[in-house]
This record gives sequence, C-alpha cells and structure tokens, in this order.
Amino acid sequence: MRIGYYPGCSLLGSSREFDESVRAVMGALGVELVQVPDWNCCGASSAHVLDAALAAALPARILAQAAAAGLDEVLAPCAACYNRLVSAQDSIAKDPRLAKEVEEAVGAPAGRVKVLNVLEVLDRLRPEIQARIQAPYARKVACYYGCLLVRPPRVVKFDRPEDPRSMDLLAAAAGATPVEWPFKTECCGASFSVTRTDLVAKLSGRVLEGAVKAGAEAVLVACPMCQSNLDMRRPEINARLGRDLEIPVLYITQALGLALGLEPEKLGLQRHFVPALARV
Amino acid sequence: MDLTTRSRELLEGGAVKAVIGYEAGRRGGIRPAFVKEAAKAAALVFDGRCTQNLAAYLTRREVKRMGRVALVAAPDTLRALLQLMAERQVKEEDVLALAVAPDGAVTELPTAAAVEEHLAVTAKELKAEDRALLARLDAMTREERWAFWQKELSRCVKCYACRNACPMCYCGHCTMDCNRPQWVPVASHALGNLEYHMVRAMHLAGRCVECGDCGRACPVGIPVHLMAFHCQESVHAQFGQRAGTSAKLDYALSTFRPDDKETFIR
Amino acid sequence: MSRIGVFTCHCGENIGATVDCGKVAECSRSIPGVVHSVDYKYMCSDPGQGMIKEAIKEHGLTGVVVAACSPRMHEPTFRNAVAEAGLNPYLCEMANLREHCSWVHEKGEVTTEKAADLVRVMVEKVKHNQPLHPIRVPVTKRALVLGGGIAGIQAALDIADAGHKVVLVEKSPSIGGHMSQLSETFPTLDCSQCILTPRMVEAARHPNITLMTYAELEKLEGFIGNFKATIRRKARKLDEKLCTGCGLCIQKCPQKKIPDEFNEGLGQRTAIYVPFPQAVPNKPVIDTANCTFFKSGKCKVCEKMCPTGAIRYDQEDELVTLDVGALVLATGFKVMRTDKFPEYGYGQDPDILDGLQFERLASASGPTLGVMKRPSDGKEPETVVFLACSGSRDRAKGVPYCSKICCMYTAKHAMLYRHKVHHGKAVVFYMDIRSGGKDYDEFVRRAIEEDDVQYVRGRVSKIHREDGKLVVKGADTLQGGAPVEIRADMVVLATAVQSQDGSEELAQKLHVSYDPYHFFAESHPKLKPVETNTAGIFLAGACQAPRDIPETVAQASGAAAKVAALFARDELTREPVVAVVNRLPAPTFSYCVGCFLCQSACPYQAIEQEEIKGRDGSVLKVVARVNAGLCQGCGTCVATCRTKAIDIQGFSNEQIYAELMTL
Amino acid sequence: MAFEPKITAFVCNWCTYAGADLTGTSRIKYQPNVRVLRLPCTGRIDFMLLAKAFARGADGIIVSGCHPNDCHYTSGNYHARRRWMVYRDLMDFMGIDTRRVTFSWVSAAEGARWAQLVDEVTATVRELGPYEDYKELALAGVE
Repeated sequence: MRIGYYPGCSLLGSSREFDESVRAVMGALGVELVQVPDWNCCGASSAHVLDAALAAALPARILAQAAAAGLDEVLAPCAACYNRLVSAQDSIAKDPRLAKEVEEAVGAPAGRVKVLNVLEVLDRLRPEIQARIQAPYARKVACYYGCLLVRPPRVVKFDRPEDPRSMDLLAAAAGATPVEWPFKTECCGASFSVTRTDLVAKLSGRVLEGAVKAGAEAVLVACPMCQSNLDMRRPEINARLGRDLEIPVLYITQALGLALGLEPEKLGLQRHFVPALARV
Repeated sequence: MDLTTRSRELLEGGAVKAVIGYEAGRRGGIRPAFVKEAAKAAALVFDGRCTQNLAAYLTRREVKRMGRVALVAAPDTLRALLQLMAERQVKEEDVLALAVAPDGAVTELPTAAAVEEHLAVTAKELKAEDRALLARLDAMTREERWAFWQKELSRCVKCYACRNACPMCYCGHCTMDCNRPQWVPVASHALGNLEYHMVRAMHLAGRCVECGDCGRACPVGIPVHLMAFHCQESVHAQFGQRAGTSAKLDYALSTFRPDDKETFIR
Repeated sequence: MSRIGVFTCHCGENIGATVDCGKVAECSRSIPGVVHSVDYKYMCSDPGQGMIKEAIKEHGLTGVVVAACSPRMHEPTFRNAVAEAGLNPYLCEMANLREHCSWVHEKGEVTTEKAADLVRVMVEKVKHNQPLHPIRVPVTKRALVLGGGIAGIQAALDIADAGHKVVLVEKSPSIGGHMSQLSETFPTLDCSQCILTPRMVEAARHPNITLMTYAELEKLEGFIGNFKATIRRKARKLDEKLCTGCGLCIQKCPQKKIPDEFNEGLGQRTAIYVPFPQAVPNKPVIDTANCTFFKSGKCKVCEKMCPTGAIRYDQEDELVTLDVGALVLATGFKVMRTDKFPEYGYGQDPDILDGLQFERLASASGPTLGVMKRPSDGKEPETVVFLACSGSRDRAKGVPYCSKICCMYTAKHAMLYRHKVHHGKAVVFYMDIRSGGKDYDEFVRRAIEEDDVQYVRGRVSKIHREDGKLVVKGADTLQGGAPVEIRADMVVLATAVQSQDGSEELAQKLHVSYDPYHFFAESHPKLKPVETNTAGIFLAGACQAPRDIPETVAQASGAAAKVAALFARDELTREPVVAVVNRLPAPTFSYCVGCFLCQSACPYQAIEQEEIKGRDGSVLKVVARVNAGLCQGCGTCVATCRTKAIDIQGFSNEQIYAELMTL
Repeated sequence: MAFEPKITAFVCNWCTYAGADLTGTSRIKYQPNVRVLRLPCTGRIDFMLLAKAFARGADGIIVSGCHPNDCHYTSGNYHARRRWMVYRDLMDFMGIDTRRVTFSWVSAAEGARWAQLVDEVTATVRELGPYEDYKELALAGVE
C-alpha cells in the first residue's frame, strides 16, 4: 500500500514521537508513506477564525500538491491538520464561488484527494496488525479521541460522533483492554495549552481523572494537542487536582508499535514528559 | 444449431406458426420474410445487413392473428420486444425470440427474463455518426439549431414512413389522426412538420429503444430519429432508465420521484 | 348551432370602476354564436340571476357565460340559477373579470380589452361544453376505524351512537393505546386509566361496534361510500369464544422473562399474556416468538391448564374482507427512543428514561406499583432531571417540529415525582414553555411555584455516569449561558413524538398524503382538518400531528361527525369532472390501444382494464376504463394519452383547445 | 406602438388559479398582458398546449401549479414536472427559445408571488421582443 503523507508542523516539532511512531508502524505493516512535496501550513488554530478564503486556500494548496504528485489519498496524522483539510474540502465543495477564489489563489483546482486520519488508515490494516502482534500491549487503556477527529460529524463523517469506537478496536487488536468511559470526546483545552494553562489543567484534569477512575493504566490518543495537554501540562493538572496522577499518555501508534515488537526508542517513547517508557 | 435448421424444426413441430426474419431481396438487398412453412426456412438469412427492426410487425393485426411466432432479433429488436411487453402490446408466450450470434449459432429466448438476461450484457450504444451529429447539434447555438431543423424539416412531406417503421408507433389512432380538436395541421408545412416531429419525439420519450429505423425509413433523409433519441437520452440522464431493458419497466413519464430535480422551475 | 348568452357583471364598483362593462357586453354581442349579451350591476343578486333565467327561456340559450368574479367564488351560484331555468348546469361557465382583471389592473382600454378577451375565451369553451350529470354512488353505512387508542375509541363510539355500524381495528391485543399507559393526565391529574377504561368497556359492549384486536389492515380498495377493506386477524393461538379470560394460563406460563411492551420494557411478562389487567378484550395471546412450545416443541402448559380447552397452537392468521363506506385513521404516534441520543449515552444507561417509561414508573399499575424506584438498582431517586425538547425542534435529529405535549407532561412528571418523593429535587431543562390550552399555563406555574420544580432554560449537552450518579451538563441561558452541572439519580427525556411505525406504508396503501415526517396530511390545514385528500378517509388524533388528549378526542368526534354526515345519505353525488375513455363501434371499440401507461399516472388507481369480448366470449380488445367513483378529475391521464382516447369532462381537449385558439 | 407581449398562462385550479384570485383580493397590481387558462391540475397540461400557444402567437408562456407535496391530487404536479423536464429539453434541442417558457410553482397563498411572476415574465419577454421565428412558422399554418 502506498499513501500520501502530510506530517504538518506538530509532527516536526512538539510531537515528533507521533511522526516517528506513525512511520515506524506503517513501515512495519508494509505501507509506503509518500510525503506531499513542498507542503505548507494547514492553517490550523488561527486561519479559519480570521479569513475563510485563506482557511480554504492553505489546505487546497496542500491537496493540489498531493494531486500533482499523483496521490489519491493522504494520511494526515495530526487531528487538527486532518480536520482542516477535510473542512476546507467540504466548504470548497459547497461553495462554488469560494472554489473559484481558492483555485485562483492556488493556481490549481483542489482536486479529489481523499484525506484520512491515522485511525482510518490503521483500521484498514487491522487484520495485518492482528497477525503480526508479538508482544501484546496487555493493559487497560482509555481511548481518548478528542474533538477534531469526529466533529463536525456531517463534515468529517468518521465514526460515531459521541461514542467513537475505532481506536478501541485497534487497541483491542494490539492486545489491550479498552475501558468504557464517558470522556472519549471531551475537550482537553486544545490550543489554550499556551494561553490559558489554568483552563487546560481543569479540562484535561477531568479527562485524566475519568480515565483513572475507569481503571485505565494508560491513555491512548491520536491527536498531538490532546497528547501535549494531557502529558506536558501534567504538573499543572496534578496541582489542580491535588493528586499525583502518573498515568502515561501514548499515541495509538506507539502502543501498536510496542505490540508489533518495535523498539520503544524508535517510537519516541523516551520523549514524553510523564515517563511512559518505564511503565510500558 | 443454425437459423434455418432451427426454424424448420420450430415450424415442423408446430412450436411457432411463423418465423419473422430476413431474406435476400432484389439487387443484393435484404427484406423481411414471414416464413410459415418449414420448407421455406432455407431462405432465412442473418447478417450485418439485417438492420430493420422486425418488432414493428408484432403489433400488426395480421401477425397477431398468426398465433405464436418466432422473431429473428438483433439487440434493438429485442429491446423493442421488451418495451412492447412492458406496454402490454405483446404477450410473452406469443413470441419466441431468436438471437443469432456472428457465427450463426441461434440462441432461443423464450421468456422476457431470458431476453432481459441476454440484453444485460450488451450495452446500448448509439452509432458513431448519430453521436457525432448529436454532438454537433449540442455545440450549436439555439438559433443555429432552429435553422438546422427548419431546413431539415422543410423537406418533410409527412409521408409517415418514420411512424410506420417505428416498433413503438403502434397506436391505432395517432395524435396526428385526431381532428376533434385538430391538434396538428394535416398539411406538410413548416408549422405542421415541426409539431408532428415534436409530438412524435415526446411520445417516444421513455419508450424509444433507439434503433434508428425511423431515420433510415425517411425518404428525404431527415435525421428524424435524433429527436426521439434526444428525448430518450434526456429521460435516461434525468430519470436513470432506458426503454427496452425490462418487460416490467415503468413509463418514465407516468411515474415520478418526489425528489426529481427541478432546476428550471421558479 | 350554439346560442350563447353573456352576462357581464359590474360587481358594483369592483369591476365597473376599472372595466367598461358596457363595452364588454357590446363586444361580446359580436362573437359568433352569442345571441344575447347584457351587463348589470350585480349579477349574483336575485334580479341578476332572474335576468339569466329569463334570457335562457326567452332566447333558448344553449350556453351561458357569466363574466363576473372568480368561478371559485360564484360558479355554484350561477350553475344553480341556470339549472333552475332548465338548462344543464354544466353549460354555464364564468369569466373571471374581477380577481383576474379589474382588481389587478389599472382602469383603461387595455384592461377592458383583456376583460373582453376573457369573455371570448369562455364563450369558445362553453360552445364545446356537454351537459353533464352528477355521479351517484351508493353508500355502505359501515365505518372502519383503524387504531384503538382514545382517538379510535372516541370516533367509534360517536359513529356508533349516531346509529351506524363500526368496525374498530387495533393491531395490539387490547384497545386502549398510549392513553392506557399514562399514569395521570394534565392539567387535572386525574388517573388516566380511571377515565379511559369505562370508554374501552363501552366500546366493547356497544351493539354497533365490532372489535377486532390483534388485527391490521392488509389492503384497501374502492372509493368513498364503497371501500373494500381486507383485515388480517393475527392468530392469537386461542379460541376467543371459549376463553373466559380466567388468566390461569398466564399464571402458569413458565416463560416469565420477556420484556413487557406495555411497561415499556421496565417490567416482564409471560409468553401467553394480556398486555395489562384491564385489557379489552380480556383474552390472552401467545407470543410465538418467545413461547417455549413454539421454540422447542415442548411445554404446552397453558393448554393443560386451560379449563375450557381454548388454546389453539395451530391457529393461523385469518383474512377478513369488509365493505365499508368510510374510514377513520387513528393510528396514533410513537415516541423517539433514548438510543437516538448519542450525547446522552445511546440509550445504554438504565436510569435515562423516555417519557412513556416514566409514565409506567409513576403509574399505580406499573412495574413498581407507582413507587419511585430507579430501574438500575431500585433505589429512590433523590434528584431527577427532566429534559424537555429531547429530539424535538432539533434538525440534527430530523425533527424540526414541536412535539407539543412535552412541555405539559414534563411539568406533570416533575410534579408527580415531587408528590411521591417529597424531599426529592426535580430539575427541568427547557427551551421555551409552550403551555397554550385551557388551564395549561396555570398547571405549569403550579409545578414551579407550589411543587418547587426548578426550571432551567437551557440545553443539556451531555450526560455521563460518574461515581454512581448521572452527571448532567448543560447551560443556563438566563444566566448568560453559565455552565450547569447536576448530579442526578435519574434522567427523563421528553423525547420527540413521531409518526407511528409503518405510517408511510399505510398512507400509500390508503392513498392519503403524508408529510415529510410521515404524519398523515389533512386536506386543508385550516378548513378541512379531519379530511384527507382521499374522499371518505378521515383523520383523528396524533397520526396527523402531535396532539394531547383533549384535542385528540375533539378531532375524533369531528371525524365521527363527518362520517355520520356521509352516512346520513343513501347516495352520494359527485362533480362529474371525471376522465372518460372513448368508446366507438366495432371493430375499433376505442382509440385506446391498451398500453396502460396512464395507469401509473393516476393518483387514485381509478384506471381499470376492461376486456371487450366478442359474442363467443373471446377477448377482442383490452382497453382502459375509468372508475368514475374513484376518479377525482385531475386529468393527468389525459396529458399522458398518445391516442387522445381518454379525456376529461369539463376540461376536455376540445374545450381547452377552443379556449387557446381564441387567444 | 411599442411592442406588448402576449403571455399565455396555463395554471392549475387549486394552487395557482386560487393564488391569482388572492392577488385580486389583495388588490396587487400586475401587467395586463397575461391570459390565464384554468385546468384542474398541472398534470392535465398536455405539452401540446404549449406548442399550440406559440402557434397562436404567444410571445411567452407561463406554466404554474402547486408546489411539490401540495398537489390537490397528490401527485399530478410531479408527473407534470417530469413531462416538462423532458419537453423543455426537446424545445431547446429544436431551437425553440426556452427563455420564453416559465415553469413555476405558485400556491394559493402566494398572491404577491403571482403578481411578481407575471411582471417578471412580461418584462423578460418584452425585452426578448416578439417571437418572430415562431410567428413566421405559424403563418405557414394559416395559408
């Protein structure tokens, strides 16, 4: 299988381990990732609240680049990138005038490249994953989807919006036991990570507490923002909760990688703030 | 088994009262043949020259009176046969269709289901020249199309050869014959000609099997078939169905979907 | 040769001020075939009508054109007048000089010219008019009521009291419907069963009413006054005549763990059962899907127990055909189930109930005998949250409409809960309070003011379980959208009222129209609220739209009155504006070629096949025939017919063509 | 004299005719160029009527009935709509000026809409001028 790959900025910086683990797992499963040539920012966090045309044009250029490289499908592991790409496609499809404006700005039509998130791609590979498990990730896990993968449901059309299942099924395939818990799509505080750490501590704190209460030994995520908020902001969270939560927060690809027998360093597990390596 | 042998058997065994097929005519031509005796089955031929849609004969009173007949059928003939069944003009048990393969082998299609199955593998495709002319008309401005048809129809003498050739023009009393009121003027002048051909095209919309026999029948060479084709293609594009695909086909213009798209209605 | 009279009306100033009526009359006089043309101040007045009658006699008129107002206004008036003068009423037409001319154009020559044109058009039409005669059809004086809830019961009783036979068909084993499930009713808080069961018994005992429970409509043919209904009586597996309703079989049935529909799954029932103790008829049915004998071939305890030997395992469904003259549709509604709410946990939590489940919980005859116990652990809930508009007015749920009854029953629920759990806390989340109705708003105020129900205006975004509590997260929009979080023991969703399952299929079976939500459509939203577009089929209750009990009962009586009015006559007359297939001498018989492509164009299934037979009985031709009783005169078939064999009286091809050729 | 177009309207009895009645009752003024022919239902409107209207010298045609779902006869308008979808296509194919034919839904409650429709169609057709092509053709029919 050959698929386009759009890492986006997070995966080059704060979430390098997501990039590393996606590449490692895809490599182990025989998937060839073809990076979109000369890719640019997806516009996440800011463009869509400032300028609708820009918010559509930035993803449109990425997709045009992908189309020009002969790619039919592009994997965007970052949930924010995924959401922006899909939303831009949607607004362009619904608004011919916007489509024209964007086409003029980009110099090429938006094309019909299909954008996939990491769970969608892994879901296709589930039989292969199951067949290649070497060291089952035998822990109770809370699968945390956040908001960007499933919302707005009419645009992303992925999984059940309020109670998604895809990651739970993948975790189970890796040998983990997913717990039932009510915070699967609760807000983590997202980009307030920098500006309002107090809010992030409150919101992410509830999520973490929920996971622990449900008996989870690890939280699995598929979004760089969820991961940083639950991991990097742990001191603030713990301060607020008055507890010392040590539950690690892993990308689903890291958990799968471990189960597939890949080395923890190749999966970037040493990069976490809350030690994950020691507990995996 | 070849056509002649099979026809002879069918006639001898009394399975059919006649075989409607083609025979050699004068000057190397081909003409329809109505073979009622086994001894004459040898005259039957089937090759690329046999284009006339013989289904047009099925609704003739003389043929209906014969009882069960075998019909030598090219794909368009089979389509017409199915459409006639859908319009209750021909009963399944009254016709045995004989499809002849290029190597001369005969496939018997005794039921509507068999005909449908046989046709399912041969997609309807318009002839290249018809497609080209339709594309040319499509590319014209409205004024050019008007001029084109006015020029073409000016040659029409209202001989009704097109109507006679058409397997779907079986109505005993055509709108053209209607005189209370006289919808369409009898004389062949510009207005009457336009109205006649538009009525015919509309009446074939959703029913035309696009065999093109009407166009071939025209003595003055008007591409009359294109008007019916255009309506039929319009039906296909908008309602997704083709005439002559099923003996149970609903008539496109007397069925509907509440969500039929209505781009031009204010 | 036509002898047409034209009568131009000034309508006081209404036409006269903008149109030169004298000139119109004068122009009309010169139209070929017009032998008499006058204008007058008020044609519809007695003297005006008198002028028309006089002229018909004096000039031997063969047709009349009244140039006045819209035919939708006064056509019957003038046709009656014409008939009184001995001329066939259908030889009178109206030219609409008022609504379509004088009222919408400025005074002037152009307007007068248009008026003259309109007259000319109608003169040419009326020349081609044929005398027509109203169609008479007999009436079968028996009504079929579909649905045995309060709507159906009320309609059946009213029709029966008017002296007509009624067959009341109910799909479940007992009549009673949703009302029998309710605990108490707003705004009086009287016990639902106490007021309903006497009516159920009355319906069962009424000499004019035949009950058919556990039965459904299979097919309906025919037309007003002359329907033929096929009813499927589902096999109860029991001889109803022998069964005394002693209930021994139910007591002894070993299969006792089946979720109980009447208690909305909150209780359990046996495989042979009556839905509830007051069921009418009080005769059990065997639920073959769950019966041990039907599943494994062994058991037959009920047969052994039955003192009268009434059990019939081999009983089959039975099809019954009935001639009826009218139908009342009273098939009711359903409520949206909690599984349609992902944000509230996909219906997985046992303590998140819908309104009907709460009714059962609060009912003295319910699974808890009316004691407030939450389903998960039987504990008394100390905090209960009620969510109004759950699903209703929510496009994302496909229900943009208001379910109408929820504001009231939510107030009732909160009140009932507070009456049963005095120290309990009741919170209602709402969008608006819609309490229009006699004593309704007072009732809601009582809940708030006397029973201390806390009303929070806002929506709830999520409910999840945490530490044994249901965490209800919402916003209080009267506090600037401040987040509200309530830890509740039980949540009641006032879920949307939806059309009954199978409504669309039923509507199509009956050829009545329905709205996008599959509620049956009334004929006119204001003036014909109980009629459907199919003559002879009437509507009662929530099958048309969400309704409460008083409205349902009122509408049921309305429908019954319509049926009684219909049955007051022995024969019906209908406008003869119907399609007709032409007939000719042999050997043509008709221009119809029998393609029957018109059949699917007919919205009323009025086009039949007729075999024309020779002397020896052989079929010579199969042609279309229009059933004049079914035909409503739309003329869609006429435009479909290639041979022009089919035409419509009153709007015939000749008439319309003549009109068009005048322009 | 300035050109005044002749507009022929085919309308159904239950929606558009009633709607036009309401225009009158509401005293909303509109262009007097239109002549209305009343039919029971749009389903009754034979495509031949449109052809004959042009043949009689109409410069513009209005065809109007009940909105989808509102048909008094449940589905006549749906059948009509299909017929128009194909006939309009054919008219265009034959080179007939489809700008002169306006299909519309006007309900019994839309009195103002009827006035607006007539005014718009009249203005459009006035702009297009007399339908000379067809008038020439029609002359052939008179002989």
